[in-house]
Amino acid sequence: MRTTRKRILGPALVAATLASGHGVAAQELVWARYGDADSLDPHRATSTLSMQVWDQIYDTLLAFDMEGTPGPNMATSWEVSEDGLEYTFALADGILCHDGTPFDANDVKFTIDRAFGDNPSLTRTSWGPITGVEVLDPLSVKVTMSSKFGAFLPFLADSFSSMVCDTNTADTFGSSTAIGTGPFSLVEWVKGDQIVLAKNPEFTNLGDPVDNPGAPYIDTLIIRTVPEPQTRLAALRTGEVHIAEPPFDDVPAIQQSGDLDIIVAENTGQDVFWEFTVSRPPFDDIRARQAVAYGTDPQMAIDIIYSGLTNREWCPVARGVFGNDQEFCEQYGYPYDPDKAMELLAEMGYGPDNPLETTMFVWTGGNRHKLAEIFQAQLAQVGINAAIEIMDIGTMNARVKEQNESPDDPSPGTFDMMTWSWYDPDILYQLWHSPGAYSGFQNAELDAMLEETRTTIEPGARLEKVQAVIKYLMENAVHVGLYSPGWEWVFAVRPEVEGFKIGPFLHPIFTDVKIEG
Amino acid sequence: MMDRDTLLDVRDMTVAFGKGRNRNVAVRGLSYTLKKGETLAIVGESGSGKSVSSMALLGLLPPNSASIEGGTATFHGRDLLSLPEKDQRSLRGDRITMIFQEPMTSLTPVLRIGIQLTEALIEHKNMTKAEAEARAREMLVLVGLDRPEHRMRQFPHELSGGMRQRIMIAMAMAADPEILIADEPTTALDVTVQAQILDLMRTLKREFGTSIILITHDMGVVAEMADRVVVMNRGEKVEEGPVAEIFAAPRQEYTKRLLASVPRLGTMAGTSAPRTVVAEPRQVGEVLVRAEGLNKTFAERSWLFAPAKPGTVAMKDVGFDLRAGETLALVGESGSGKSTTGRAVLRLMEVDTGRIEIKGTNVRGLGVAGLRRARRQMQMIFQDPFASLNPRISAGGLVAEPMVIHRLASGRELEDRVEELFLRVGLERDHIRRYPHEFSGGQRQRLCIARALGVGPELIVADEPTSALDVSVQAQVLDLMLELQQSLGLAYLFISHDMAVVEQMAHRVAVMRKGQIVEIGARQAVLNDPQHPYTRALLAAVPVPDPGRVRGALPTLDLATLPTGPLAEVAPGHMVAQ
Amino acid sequence: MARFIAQRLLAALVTIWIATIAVTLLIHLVPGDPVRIMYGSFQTTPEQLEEIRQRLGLDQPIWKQYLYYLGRLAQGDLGRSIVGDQPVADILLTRFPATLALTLTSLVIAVVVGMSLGFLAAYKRGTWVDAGAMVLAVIGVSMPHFWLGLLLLFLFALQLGWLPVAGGDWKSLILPALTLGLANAAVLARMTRSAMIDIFDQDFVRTARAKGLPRAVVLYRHALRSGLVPIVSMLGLQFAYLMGGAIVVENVFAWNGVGRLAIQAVFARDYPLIQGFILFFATVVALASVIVDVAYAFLDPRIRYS
Amino acid sequence: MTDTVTLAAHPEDAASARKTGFFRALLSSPTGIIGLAIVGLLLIVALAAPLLAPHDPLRMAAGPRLQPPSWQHWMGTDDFGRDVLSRIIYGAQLTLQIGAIAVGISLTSGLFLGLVAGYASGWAEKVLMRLVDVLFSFTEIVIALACLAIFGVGLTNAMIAIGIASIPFYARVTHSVVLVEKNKPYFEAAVAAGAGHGRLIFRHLLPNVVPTLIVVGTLGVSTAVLAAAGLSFLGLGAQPPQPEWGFMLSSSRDLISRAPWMMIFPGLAIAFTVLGFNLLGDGVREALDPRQRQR
Repeated sequence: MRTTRKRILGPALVAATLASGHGVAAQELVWARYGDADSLDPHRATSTLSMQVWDQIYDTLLAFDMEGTPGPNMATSWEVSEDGLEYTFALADGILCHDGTPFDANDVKFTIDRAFGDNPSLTRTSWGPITGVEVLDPLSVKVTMSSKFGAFLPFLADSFSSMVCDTNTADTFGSSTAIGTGPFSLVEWVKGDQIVLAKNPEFTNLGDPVDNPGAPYIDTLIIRTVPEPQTRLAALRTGEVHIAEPPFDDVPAIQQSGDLDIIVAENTGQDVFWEFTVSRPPFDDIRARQAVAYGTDPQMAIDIIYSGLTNREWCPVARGVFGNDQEFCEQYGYPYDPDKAMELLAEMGYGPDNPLETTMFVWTGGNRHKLAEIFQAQLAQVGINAAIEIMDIGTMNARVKEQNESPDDPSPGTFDMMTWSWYDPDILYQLWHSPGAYSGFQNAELDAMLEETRTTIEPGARLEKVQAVIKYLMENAVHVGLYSPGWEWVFAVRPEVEGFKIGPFLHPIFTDVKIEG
Repeated sequence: MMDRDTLLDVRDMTVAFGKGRNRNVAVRGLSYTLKKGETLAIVGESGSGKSVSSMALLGLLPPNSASIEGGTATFHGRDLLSLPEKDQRSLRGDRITMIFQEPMTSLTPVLRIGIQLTEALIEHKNMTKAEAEARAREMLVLVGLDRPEHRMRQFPHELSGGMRQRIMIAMAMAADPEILIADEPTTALDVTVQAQILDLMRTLKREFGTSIILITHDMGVVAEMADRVVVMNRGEKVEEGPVAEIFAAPRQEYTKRLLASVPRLGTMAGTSAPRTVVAEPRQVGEVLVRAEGLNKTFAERSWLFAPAKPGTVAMKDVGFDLRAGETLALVGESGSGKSTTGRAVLRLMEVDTGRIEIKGTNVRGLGVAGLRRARRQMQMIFQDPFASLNPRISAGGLVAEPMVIHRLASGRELEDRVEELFLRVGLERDHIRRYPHEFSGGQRQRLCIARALGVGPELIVADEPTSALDVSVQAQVLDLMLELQQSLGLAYLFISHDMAVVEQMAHRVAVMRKGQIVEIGARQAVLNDPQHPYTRALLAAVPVPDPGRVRGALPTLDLATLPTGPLAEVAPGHMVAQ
Repeated sequence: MARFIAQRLLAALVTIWIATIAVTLLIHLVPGDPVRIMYGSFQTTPEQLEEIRQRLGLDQPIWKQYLYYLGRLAQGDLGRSIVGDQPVADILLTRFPATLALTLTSLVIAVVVGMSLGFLAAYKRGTWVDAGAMVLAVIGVSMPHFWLGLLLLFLFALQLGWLPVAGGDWKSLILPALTLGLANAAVLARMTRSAMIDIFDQDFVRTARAKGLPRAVVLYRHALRSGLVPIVSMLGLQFAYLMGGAIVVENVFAWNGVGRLAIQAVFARDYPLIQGFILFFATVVALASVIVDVAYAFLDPRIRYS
Repeated sequence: MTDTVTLAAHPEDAASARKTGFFRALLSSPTGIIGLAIVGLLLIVALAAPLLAPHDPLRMAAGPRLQPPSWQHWMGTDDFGRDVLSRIIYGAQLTLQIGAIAVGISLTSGLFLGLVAGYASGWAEKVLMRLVDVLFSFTEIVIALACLAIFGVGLTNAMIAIGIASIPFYARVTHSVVLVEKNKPYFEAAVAAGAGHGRLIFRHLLPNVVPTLIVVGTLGVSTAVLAAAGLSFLGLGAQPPQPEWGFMLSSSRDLISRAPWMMIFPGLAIAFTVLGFNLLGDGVREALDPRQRQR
């Protein structure tokens, strides 16, 4: 398959290319993805597609190393008060925003205040119980909490906490303007089509786990939307695109031929799991939940659909996240056992003539609907008739919550293949502590256990608390791990591209990238 | 052998539609000749093949369905029927031209008159645009249109039917053709316009010396126009001869019957009553219908930002009486308001003001139930008998329906009544189960009459009941209507544009013009001694099927002095607008 | 004529006005609390939901909401999308040129192919040319857009590699435009044939033939020019169908227009975007029909000179 | 989406068709015969699906995955190893269901609206038809999208949405036929005979409107099938594992170069079905109105 295509460059892009190229052949890297970012405003979106763009435009106070431990970045050091309620950060000197203004404590305050402002910020609760931000001097800032929050520091290394410069006051912020301190600055965003980024010559790498200490080597980064996997592959082969997610079915062939490099991200923090409407039958009964868990075989499903590019995940938190321990989790897990599933269903009065009727929610993309079809067929064999409803992730979140909040609905309760990506076991608190992200399973006992995972800061002690929660969730079949990682984690890269790296929690890093030849 | 004077010699022409099993011969072995300067009329009833034969001459038959199966048509030594399309085309519109029945649809709506008048001249006569336009203007004046410059720039929809037919004639005559084929050129026109157009054709024929093939069903037009006549029936020539001979001494049975059924204005001038068809006709009785001061204006749909336009006046202070057993004929040209009046009497349409009494009851004041009861006494028959019969109901069902609606009979009794009615109007018992499409035109109108009779009405409004029928059928239906009136004492409000028919049917006549009754009175008085100029013009325009009659000059209507005021009595019972 | 245009414009305005009402009602027809459905994803607190409810005016009586909506509309504000929180009007306007390019190219293909085929069939009525053209047309009418698209994609992009699979430049416009254009050409061919057969049966065509005019003059000056009147009047509707068809075709070819946006919005239950799309679509279609009506009026002297 | 060639059947000719036998007229035209044959075949396939299908349409690994057409699997297997032929056979059931439900909804509602508007006349008619016109100009797919945005996605909802979306079309057709019939003299003749509302509507108007609507409804099935397949293709209609043809097409997209048979056969099935109903509709129209035959 050959495709030839020339793009007409937008004037802005031409200008940017000329300015940075100085007559030398400007290096342009094209990265194709199946979808576009929702917003360039880090408080207005939660999708991985958006996050990966923020990573390029903005920088964070802290940064993860390859193991996922937060370390200094734009904040060179920090102090935590005795009671754990006050954090004071010292900022690196000389950082410039893309518009040339210096980055200082006011920008930090601006960012955090904005996350807590009037407009619905999608990240507000993730910041923790922040009560105030105080600018002590241009290079130091103090954040005050109402209670202890163990996940605050990792959060500051995640792109959800991207630092937004305080000059971003225009209406167009997030759609056609975005000023940060990251390695690339925004040139143009043609929505649904492409985002054009130019290298930030002033960039200094303070904490990212790459070798290049300064500005990126490439001049332009184009992040293009190409929804069809086959098209992305075709474009990769012709060289129009340098990096893209390949069709899963074609990965073995690509690996065999070796004409493209396949990079599989690790430590993505992504977790795909079963979750149930526990407020009404049938999943108010633990046996029904366990039947689903015993009745499905994730290993077989991911082997067929993802050709071994992902792993069976036993834990409710993903590999690479604090508290993940496959052995520990497996002892409370649910291996594929259709007989056991049928037994449990029989106890509940279901049988071949009286199958359990329910609906499985799945979110679009990443071949998850195919996975769901396999699960659906497996469940049908044990006597569970699960209709599939495919929907957008935002819709699914809302629908799951709605389901949990309608205990009187006469239709059978649903279950869903839920997905979350988080860098800390604090996700369990957010999901299952009352009121909970989905108003799902919750009780006082679990609440108390979750409370302790937040307030216990010392790692050894915290691990104990976290694993106690994991055991509880698994024994009650509330949060049943399926596989990890789960979306946008496979990259096919053209051979001439060097230095492409994916940091922990799926942060692609382009500062080290060079295009050979 | 061809006569020196013979311009066109048609021999054994056979035209068929369709092929194989569906083959349907429209013209069978037709032969005739056309001499220089003569007018040959081809007459016949619908389906006689008269139009098809002349279309075949010009190669205008629908190419995929019709085919000329045999015969020749020799014109200047060449056979028109076998001429290649290209040569045929060069004759068409130049040496042989044609005008059609429907002036309203025969001009291309999107092109200006000027283009349509000149294009044939430019094509055939090698004229320049300017020459052709000059010629066209000249022709427009010749056919009696004013402001030729302006007309050239107009579009067809801006002209009336009569004007369009003049344009068509101008178009046909501009090339100074040897033969003009006129296919029912005046059928769609009002009688006064018809008279003018016929006049025009006679004048032009004299001036240009053109031979005319006139295709018509109207014996009156034949008598006025033709030198010779070819009578056709069912695709074949029945008889041919000079016009005087055909009218005076028809040889064939068919021709005789045809001529016998043509109503002739003036034949009843001597009697006051309609033709008597029963031994003891019922006499005219008490006043049944009284209409007073009926007014109706059809509003133009007004548009939001534009001032409302004055509407079309359909009835202006219309009033009359109709007695039991009497026929009042409403005559007038299209748009005169005669149909509106008929429908208003039955309250099929609401009038703006006025009073309609039937046997003393004010019909306008009746509620829904009262109106339905009242409709037992008054029934209507329509112009198009086919369209007025619901195609999905059997003949029996249709005749029974009014009786069912008014709960007059049911079950066995109903069936008997239906059968009785079928026989009464001259239909047969086994027609009851059939559907409307299985009947002929005349039978359908009988069916309509039977349907109306079922409820025992006292009044029947008959709106042009025979104008869609061939003359021979028309005569039968009129006979039936007369017979029913004279034996049952029905009152007829008889709406017609045909003065000759009216003369046969009516006791009294009301002449309508632009929504107004301009003259009303006893039939003899109005027809024999018309007082209103419009009535006179109307009567003078009627073509008379008598080739011997010398037509006088057409009276011109002076619209400025035309009396349009209220009616005044000029003689007992004879009222005329002042 | 001016009155005619004013009349058509007013009709278009009525359409748009009714669309605004329909669009305001839409969100209230959705079972459940609209705000919760729209913003009920993770990390939105009940207070935030209340804020949004107030911001969107959803706590007001419905007639007030409608007036509020109209007020914002007058300022060109169609609200903000839920996904990405961006102005709906901006999103639609950036995406619309792609859809317009697709629709207009398809229209040209449909008109050229469809009208020639229909005209030819009508002219050669009853012959094998007619039969062949109509068999083609009925097959064309029966082919699902998206399948035709996939077939073209498979053949020209994947097997032969002549054309790109997707993208934003003119070459990648060919396949989607061909898909949409051919499918509608079939419909147009049938309509044109039927309209032209009516015209060929008209008395004035017989008049023109009786005048001995060359066949070409009869066909083009008399028949086709008159036939264009009813055909053009059908083009307005055709444009609407093309716009509708574009929704599907854009998704087949990942063409970055409003149609693909609309489907994404339905999946994401992005109601402000869905509302904006419907209103926008109705407006475009209504304005297109005004343009078509004016063209129609120019062709038909009965309207032009009244 | 919809073919707007002359739809009005002419009752007088319809009646003549009755004389010669409607079915004889239908069977005398090639369109009618082919249409009837396709639709008949479809009905048989749908009804006898359990007997005809060689495999369980939902059973995964009925054969190897992505196997090209072979003697075991005439139309190959899909990416779950399901037998494509069996899925297509069962899909016929869904397709006919879609046609029946969608057309049922739009036909009854459209008939009612059009009849009421056409019979009532006056301002009620104006308002009603203006509204119908406006909805009509929204186009069916947008109305269907709006409905789905309200009800949520799914095949049943898609059928209902398509049904609702087509109501304006059916209402318009009914209205225009009613207007034509109402202005025919037979209607006035019935009024003159004293017929009441019920008789006028049900005995006179309805029988003369129905033939046209039979034609429109038959053609409408093809429109509905296309629309539903389109929505399923977009993921808004059928959900897995329903063997709906449009949905099968959409799941073939990622595999179009590796398994083109997954794309070709469902598409053929849709085109064939739609063709069948189109031809049947044309045939019925011709049979009801012989004048159309020359067209």
